[in-house]
Amino acid sequence: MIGGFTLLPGFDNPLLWILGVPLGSAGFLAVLKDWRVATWVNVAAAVVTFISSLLLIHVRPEPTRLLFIDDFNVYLVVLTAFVGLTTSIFSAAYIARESEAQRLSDLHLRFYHSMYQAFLFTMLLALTANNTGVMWVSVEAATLTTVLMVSLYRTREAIEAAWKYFILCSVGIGLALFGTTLVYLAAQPVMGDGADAMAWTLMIKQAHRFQPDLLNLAFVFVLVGYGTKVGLAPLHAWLPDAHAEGPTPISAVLSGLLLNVALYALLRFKMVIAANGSTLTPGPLLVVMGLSSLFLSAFMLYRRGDIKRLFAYSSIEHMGVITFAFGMGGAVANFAGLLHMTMHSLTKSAIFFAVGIISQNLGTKRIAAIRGLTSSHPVLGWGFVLAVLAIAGLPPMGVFMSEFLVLSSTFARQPLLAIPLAIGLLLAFGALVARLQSMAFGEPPPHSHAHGKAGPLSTALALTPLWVHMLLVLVAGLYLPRELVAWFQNVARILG
Amino acid sequence: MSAIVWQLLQIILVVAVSPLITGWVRLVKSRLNGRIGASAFQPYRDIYRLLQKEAVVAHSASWVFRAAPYVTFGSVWLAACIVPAFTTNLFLAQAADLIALVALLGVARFWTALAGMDVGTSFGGLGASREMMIASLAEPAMLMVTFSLSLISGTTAPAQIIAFVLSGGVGIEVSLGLALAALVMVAIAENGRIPIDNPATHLELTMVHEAMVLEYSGRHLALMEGASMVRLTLFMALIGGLFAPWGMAQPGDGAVAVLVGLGAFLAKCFILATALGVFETSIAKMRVFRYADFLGGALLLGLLATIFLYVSEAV
Amino acid sequence: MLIAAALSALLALAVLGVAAGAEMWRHRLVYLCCMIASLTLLAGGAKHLGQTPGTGPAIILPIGLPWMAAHFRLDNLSALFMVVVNLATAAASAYGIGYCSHLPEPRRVTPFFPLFLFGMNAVLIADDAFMFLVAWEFMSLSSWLLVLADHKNAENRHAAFVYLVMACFGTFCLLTCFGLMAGGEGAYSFPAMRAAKLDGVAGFLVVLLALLGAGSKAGLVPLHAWLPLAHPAAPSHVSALMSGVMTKVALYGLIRILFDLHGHVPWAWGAVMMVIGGITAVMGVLYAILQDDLKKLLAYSTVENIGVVVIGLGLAIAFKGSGEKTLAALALVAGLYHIVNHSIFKTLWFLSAGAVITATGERDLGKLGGLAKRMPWNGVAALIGAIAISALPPLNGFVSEWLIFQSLFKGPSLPHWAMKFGVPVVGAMLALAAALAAACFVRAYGIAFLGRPRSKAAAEAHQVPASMRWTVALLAGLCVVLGAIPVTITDALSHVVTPLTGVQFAVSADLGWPWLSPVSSTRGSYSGTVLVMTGAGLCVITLLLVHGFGTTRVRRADAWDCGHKESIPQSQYTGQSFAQPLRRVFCASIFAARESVDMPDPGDNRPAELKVRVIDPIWVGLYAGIGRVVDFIADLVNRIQYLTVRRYLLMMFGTLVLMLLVVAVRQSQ
Amino acid sequence: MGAQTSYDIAHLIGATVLMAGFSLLYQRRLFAVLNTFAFQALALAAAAAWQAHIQHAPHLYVTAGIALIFKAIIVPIALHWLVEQLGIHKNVETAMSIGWTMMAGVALVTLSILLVLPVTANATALTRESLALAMSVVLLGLLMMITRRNAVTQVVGFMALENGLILAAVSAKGMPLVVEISVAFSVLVAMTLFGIFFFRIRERFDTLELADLETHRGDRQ
Repeated sequence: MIGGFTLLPGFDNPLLWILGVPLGSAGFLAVLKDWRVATWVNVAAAVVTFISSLLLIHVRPEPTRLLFIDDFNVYLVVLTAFVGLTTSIFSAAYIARESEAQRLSDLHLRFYHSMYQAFLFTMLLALTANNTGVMWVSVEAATLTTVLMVSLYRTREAIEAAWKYFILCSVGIGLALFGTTLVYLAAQPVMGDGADAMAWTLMIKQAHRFQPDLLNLAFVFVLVGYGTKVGLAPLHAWLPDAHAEGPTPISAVLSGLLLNVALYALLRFKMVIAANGSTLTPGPLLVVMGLSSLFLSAFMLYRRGDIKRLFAYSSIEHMGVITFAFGMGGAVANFAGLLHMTMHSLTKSAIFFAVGIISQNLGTKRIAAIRGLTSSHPVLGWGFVLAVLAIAGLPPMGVFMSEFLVLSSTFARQPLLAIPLAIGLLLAFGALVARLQSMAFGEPPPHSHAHGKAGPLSTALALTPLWVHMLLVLVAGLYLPRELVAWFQNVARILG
Repeated sequence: MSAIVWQLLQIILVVAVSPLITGWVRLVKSRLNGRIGASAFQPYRDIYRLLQKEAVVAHSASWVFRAAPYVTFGSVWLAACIVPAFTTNLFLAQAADLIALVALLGVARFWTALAGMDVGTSFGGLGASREMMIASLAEPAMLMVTFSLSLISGTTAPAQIIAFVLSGGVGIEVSLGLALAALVMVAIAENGRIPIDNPATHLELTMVHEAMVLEYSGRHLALMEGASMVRLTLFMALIGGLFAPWGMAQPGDGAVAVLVGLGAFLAKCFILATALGVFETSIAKMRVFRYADFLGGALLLGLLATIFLYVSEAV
Repeated sequence: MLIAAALSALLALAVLGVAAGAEMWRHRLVYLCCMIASLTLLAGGAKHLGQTPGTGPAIILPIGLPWMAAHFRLDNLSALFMVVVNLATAAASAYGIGYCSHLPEPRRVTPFFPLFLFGMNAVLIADDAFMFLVAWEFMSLSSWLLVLADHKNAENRHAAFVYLVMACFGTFCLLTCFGLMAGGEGAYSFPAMRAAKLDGVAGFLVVLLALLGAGSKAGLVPLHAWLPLAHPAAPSHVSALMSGVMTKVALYGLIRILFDLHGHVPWAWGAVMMVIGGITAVMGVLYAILQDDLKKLLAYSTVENIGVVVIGLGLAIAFKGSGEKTLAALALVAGLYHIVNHSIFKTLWFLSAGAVITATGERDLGKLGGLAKRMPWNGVAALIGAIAISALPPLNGFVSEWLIFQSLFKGPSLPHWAMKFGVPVVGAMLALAAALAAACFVRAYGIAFLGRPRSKAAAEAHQVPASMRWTVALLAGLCVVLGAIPVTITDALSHVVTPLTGVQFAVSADLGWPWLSPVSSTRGSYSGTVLVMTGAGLCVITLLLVHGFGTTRVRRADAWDCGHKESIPQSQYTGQSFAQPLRRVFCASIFAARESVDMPDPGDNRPAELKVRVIDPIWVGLYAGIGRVVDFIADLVNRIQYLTVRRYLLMMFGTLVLMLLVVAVRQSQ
Repeated sequence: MGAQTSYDIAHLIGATVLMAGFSLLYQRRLFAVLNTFAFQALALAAAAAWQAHIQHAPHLYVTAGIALIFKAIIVPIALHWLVEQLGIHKNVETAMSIGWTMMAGVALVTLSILLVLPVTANATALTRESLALAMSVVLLGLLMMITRRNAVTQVVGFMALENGLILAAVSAKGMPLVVEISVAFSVLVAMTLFGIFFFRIRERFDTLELADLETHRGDRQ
C-alpha cells in the first residue's frame, strides 16, 4: 500500500549518519565521565554530522516512509548541522571557562553535552521527517531537551524561565497536535487510512482534493501551536527568558536553529494549504502575526537592560519579518523569507557567541555595565559591532538583501502594508544602534579584564566561530551560490 | 570702438564728479540749517589733504586692514562704471548686469566690514555687525527691484532696461512706482544716509559705516571716503538712468547725443542731490532696531512690485 | 577599467589601514595611496565628462541579487559627480597625510577613510537599485564609523546615533521608491526602471520618497537635524567630505531619480521643491549665524547651500514639466554649477577649520582671533573661500548664484499662477539667504582670523604642516579659476544636462567665450573674465594714483578706538554680540530667541551676565516629539514583559479564539 | 448492532468527557478537581476502547489502557500525594468567578460546534461529532489553565487539554500508532518533568503559588 517505501534508510544513505551520529553520541556522552573529553567528543560528533550533511547537497536520497530530503529541508539540514558544529566549538571554549568559574558540576556538564546532541538529533529529525506525526514528536522532544538545558544553572531565574518555557510550549505543542490531527482528518478520506495520509511527499500531490474547511481550521491550530515555538507575538513570552537564563551556547542554537525548525513545520503545512487552492488564504493571518511581533519586539528593545534578552527580542523581531514575508507570498517575498531565515540564524548565533564571551569577560549581562568594547577587547568588540550591524540590516551583510527584497516587493504590491513594516524595522534599528553604541564605544569600564581569566587559546577558540559566521554572512550578502538560489526559487514557487 | 571710448570717459567721470555731488549735498544741508557751509568743492581738498598725511595702522591690524580700502574703492568704482550714466553704449554693459552690480557693492561692504573687525576694537565689530544686518535686508530688496524691472523689460542688463524704457515700451505702471520707492529706500540704506545712518556723526552708538572706518587715516581714509562718494553717484546714476532715462545716448548716436547725455546726467545728479539734502534735513535718524522695519518695507515693496505686474496683466 | 582598479585599490587600502597599527608613516602611506586613487578616479571621470552624451562604459559583476548581477555604468552625470567627489577626496586625502598624526586615535580613522571614498564612488557608478542602495548604505556606515572616531565623547555618540538612524530612514525611503519603480516582480536594473511606466499615484509616491530619502541625506529642512551634529563630530578632513561631497552624492541620487529614472515629473513638484529649497536656504543660514562652534557653523551653511541647489533643481523640474526644455537645461546647469562650487569651497573651509583646530585646539569662535597673522596661508585661503561662499564676484560662488537668479527670473514666464506668484517669493528667499551668508562668513572669518586673539591658545597658534597648507591653497586657487572662466565650466556641464533634458544647449550661445548670456545677449549677461580683468585694473590704477598723489608712509600705533585705551581682547565683538542684530531681526520669531540681562545689585561685585536663549523649533517639535512618543509606547509595551504565566496563556488563548472566530466568519461568507 | 447505535454510544461517551471537562471548571475544592479529572480520564479510556471496537483497530485498546492506567489512576494519585506532601491548601483559587467561567465554557463549546459542523460535510458523522466534542474539551482545558491560579489545577487543566487531543486522535479513523506513542510519551515526560519541577520549586520557593513563582519575571530593571 505504501508506494515502494522502505521504513529506514540504508547505510549508504547520509540521512542515517546525520540522524544516527547525534543520537548515538547523545547516549555515549550521557555515560562519559570526564567533561574535558566530552567537549571534544561533542565537537567530533558535530563534525561528522556536518560532513555527512554536506553529502546531501549532491546526493539526494529517495524519500522513505519516515524520512525525506527535498529542496526545502536540504539547506536547513546543512545549516543546522553547521551551526551545531560551530556552536559545539564555541561551547567547548565556553564550558572550559564556566567550569573555571565553578558554575557547573561535572554531572551537570555530562548532562549538558548529552542533551546538546539529543537536541541536535531532534531538530534534524524534525527537519527530515516525512510524517507529520514524527515531526510533531521531534519538535516536542526538542522542547523537552531545551527546557532541561535552560534550567541548567538552577538559579531562581533559570527555574522560572524553564517553567514558563515548558508550560507555554507544551500547550502550544498540544494545539499543534490537534492541528496535525485535523490535517490527517482532511487527508484521510482522500489518501485512505494510515501513514500515507501523514506523509508530506504524498500529501502535496493529493492536497487539491482535501477538505478545504478542515484545512482552514487545522491551520489556525498549527499556526498558534508552532507559532508559539517560533515566538510570534503574542505567543512569544517564553522566548526572551529562555534565551536569557540558559547557557549561552544554548541561546545560540535556540535562536539560530530551533526557531527555524518550528517555522519550517509551519511552512510545510502552508505548502499543503497552498497546494489545495480552495482554502481561505493564510496570508493575512501570517502578516498580522508578523507585524505584531515586529512592533512588540521593536518597542521592547528600547527597555531591555539584559544583553541576552535584548537579542532574544531581536530574534522575535526577525521571525516577525520572515513570517510577514511568507505571509505576503509571491516569488520575491518568499525568496526573501528563506534567505532571511538563513542569514538570521547565522548572524544571531554569531551574536550570541560574542555575547557569551562578553558576559564571561566582564562578568555581567547588564547592558549598562558594558562599555567601550572596541577599546578593551578590539577583536571581540569589532566582531560584535559587525554582527549587530548585520542583524540591524546594514549592507553589505546578507540580512540587508532580504530586507531589501521584502520591503521593496511589498511596497510595490501593498504600500499600506510596507509602511508599518518599514516603521517597525526603523524602530528596531534605532534601539539596536543605541544599545550597540553604548556597549561597543565610549570609555571602557576600569579593569574590564578582571573576569577574563581564560587563556588566549580558549579565547581564540571562542572567537573563531563568530568570525567564521560573519565571514559567511558578508559573502552571502554579495554572492549566493547558484544551487542555493535554485532551491530557494523552487521552494518559493511551491510556497505560493 | 566707441563703446570703449565712452567707457573710459565714464570711468573718469564717475570719480571726477562724485566729490562735487557729495559737497553739494553738504552745502544744501548746511544752508538749510542756516549755516553758510563749506563750498561744494571742499571734498576735493579734503581728499587731497588726507592723501598727504601718513597712514596710521594699529599694531593688531593684519594685511586685510591695509588691502581693504583699495579693494573697496576698486569694486565700487567698477560698479559705477557699469551703470550707464550718459550713454548705454558702454563696453562693460555686457560684462555685468544689475545682479552683478548688487554683488559688486556687496564686495565693497564685505571688505569694509572685515576691515572694521580687523583692528579688534569694539566699535569696529559694532559697525560691521550692524552693516551686515542692514545689508542682509537691503540686498534682497535691491534684487527684488531688479526682478520687477527684468519682468517689465525682459532683461537684467541696465543698458537694455534703459533702452527698453526709452523705446516707450512701458507706460506708467504701479509696479514701476513701487520699484522706484524700494530702490530709493535701498539707496538711502546703502549710502548710510539719514534716517538709517548719519555720515556726519561720530556719536558712537548711532554710527554704522563710520564705526567701521573709525581706525582709518591718511590715504586709506581718503579711499574709504572716496568709495562712499562714488557709491552715492552710482545710485543717482542708477535711479536717474532707470526711472528717468531721458537724454541718455544710445548705441550708434554721435558725440552730440553723448554731450546731451552728459548734461542730462549732471542735471539729474544736481536735482537728486538737492532732494537728498532737503530730505535729510527734514527727518530724524531712526533707532538701530527700526532699520529692519524700514528695509523690510523696502523688500516688501520690491516683492509687491513684481506681483503687481500680474495684477495689471490680469485686468 | 582604470576606475575599477582604483576602486578595488581603495578596498585594499582599508585592509592596509587596519594593519597600519601604531606607526604613523603607515597611516601617511595609506592617505597617500588614497590621494593617488582619488586622482585616478578624477582623471577617469574627467576623461569621460568631455565625451558626447550617451550610455557610457558598463561593467557587470556576478554579485548582488542572484537573478540579476550587479550592474555598473559611468555616464555623463556620474562622470561629473565623480569629478566633483574625487576632487574633494584627493584634497582631503592629501590633507590627511599631514593631519592624521594630530588625531587622537588615527587607528579609528585610517581604515574607514578609504571605505568611505569607495562607498561614495560606488553610488555614482551603480546601475541597479540594489547596488545603488548597498553602496549608499555602505557610505553611511563608513561615515558613521568615522563620526565615532572620537567615541569617548558622549556628544559624538549621540550625533552618530541620530546620523545612522536618519540614514536608515533615508535608505528605507529610497528602497521603497525603487521598489515602486521596479514593480512587484523586482526589475531592479535602472534601464528597466527607465522603461517602466508609472501611473499617477505611483509617480507621486516615487517623487515624494525620493525627496524624503535623498533629502534626508542631503540635509533638506526639516530632515537636516543629523547634519550639524554629525559633520562636526568627525575629524575635519572627513567632515569636509561629508559636508562638501556626501551631500552632493545625495543630490546625485535625487537628480538620477527625478530627471533620469522617473523622467517626467509634473511641474508642481518643481514648485514644491523650490519652496522647500528656499526654506532650507534661509533656515540653514540663520542657524549658521547663531553658531559659535566653527564646524557647526560650516555644517549649517552646507544646509543653506543645499537649499540653493534644490531651488535650481526644482526650477529645472518646473520648466521641464511645462515643456520649456532650454530653460530647464539652464536651471539644471545652474544647480550643477553650484554643486561643483560648494563642494570646493566647503571642503576648503572645513580643511581650514581643521587647520585652526590643529593650531589652537579650539573650535569655539569665542576663543579664536587674529589667526590671519599667525597662519597666513590659511588666512588667505579661508578669506578667498569666504568670499566665494558669500556669492561675491569675481569668484565661483557668484557665478552659480547669478545663473540661478537668471533662470529664476524666467520662472514667471510659465503659464501657472503658482509659479508667477511663487517664484518672486522664492527669489526673495534666495536673495535673503545670499545676503545672510555674507553676514555669516564676515562673522566667521572676522572673528576667527581677524582682530586680537581671544585666548592663549589662539595667541600661540602656529603654522600647520605643509600638506595641510598646500591643499587649502590649491582649493582657493580653484575657487578663483572657476569664477574667472565660467563659460568653460558651463560648456562642460551642458554635456551632462543634454541627456537629462533632451536639448542641446550652451549657456554662452550667442556671445561666445567668455560671455555668459543664458538666454540671449539682450537678456542680461555676465563675464567673470572681463570683470576680473577690469576690476584688477581699476584696483591697480587706484593704487598708483594714491601713491602718486600722496605719501606711502605708514606708522604703526595702538588702535585709536575713539580714545578708549584698553588692552583686554575680551572687549572685542564676539560671535554672539556680532550675531545680536541679526538675531533680534530674524530669529526672534523663528527660534524664539530671547535675551535676559542679569544685572548685579549695587555693591555686589560679581560680573553682569547677558543670557541668550534660542530654541530650535524643528528639533524640539519634530525629533524630540517622536522620541517622546516612542518612549511612551515603549513603557506601555514593556509591561508585557512582567506578566504571570497564566496571563501569557490568556494571551495565547485569546489569539486562538480570535483566529477561530475569524475563520468562522470568513467561512460563513 | 447497527452503525447508528455505535455512533450514538460514541457520542454519548464523548459527551461524557465534555461534561467532565465542564465539571472540572465547576469544582471549588482541589481533591474534587483531581477526582473529576480521574473520571474524565476514565471516560476517555472508554471512548478509546469503544473506538477500537467499532473501528476494529486493536491498537486503540493500547491507548485506552494508557489513558486508564496513567491518567485515571497514577496521575490523580500522584497529585494527591503532592498536595499532601507540599501542604497546599485545599481549595481552588480562581482568577475568574465560577459562574463566568462556566459561561465562557459554554461559549467555547458553541464556537467549536459552529466551526466543525459545516466543515466535515462529507466526512463520516462519527468523526464530525467527536471532533466537535474534542475541540470543546481542548478549549475547556485551556480555559481551566487560564482561570486557575494554583499550579496543581493548572497541571490538571493541561491534562484535560491533552484528553481532548487524544479524543480527537482516537476518533480520527485509522490514524497511525505514531500518535498514541507520542501522546503516551508526552504524558510520561510531562509527569516526570512536573515531578522534577515541583521538587525544585519546593526546594526554592516552598510554595506552589504561581504568583510567588513569578516574582522575578525576567529582566527587572
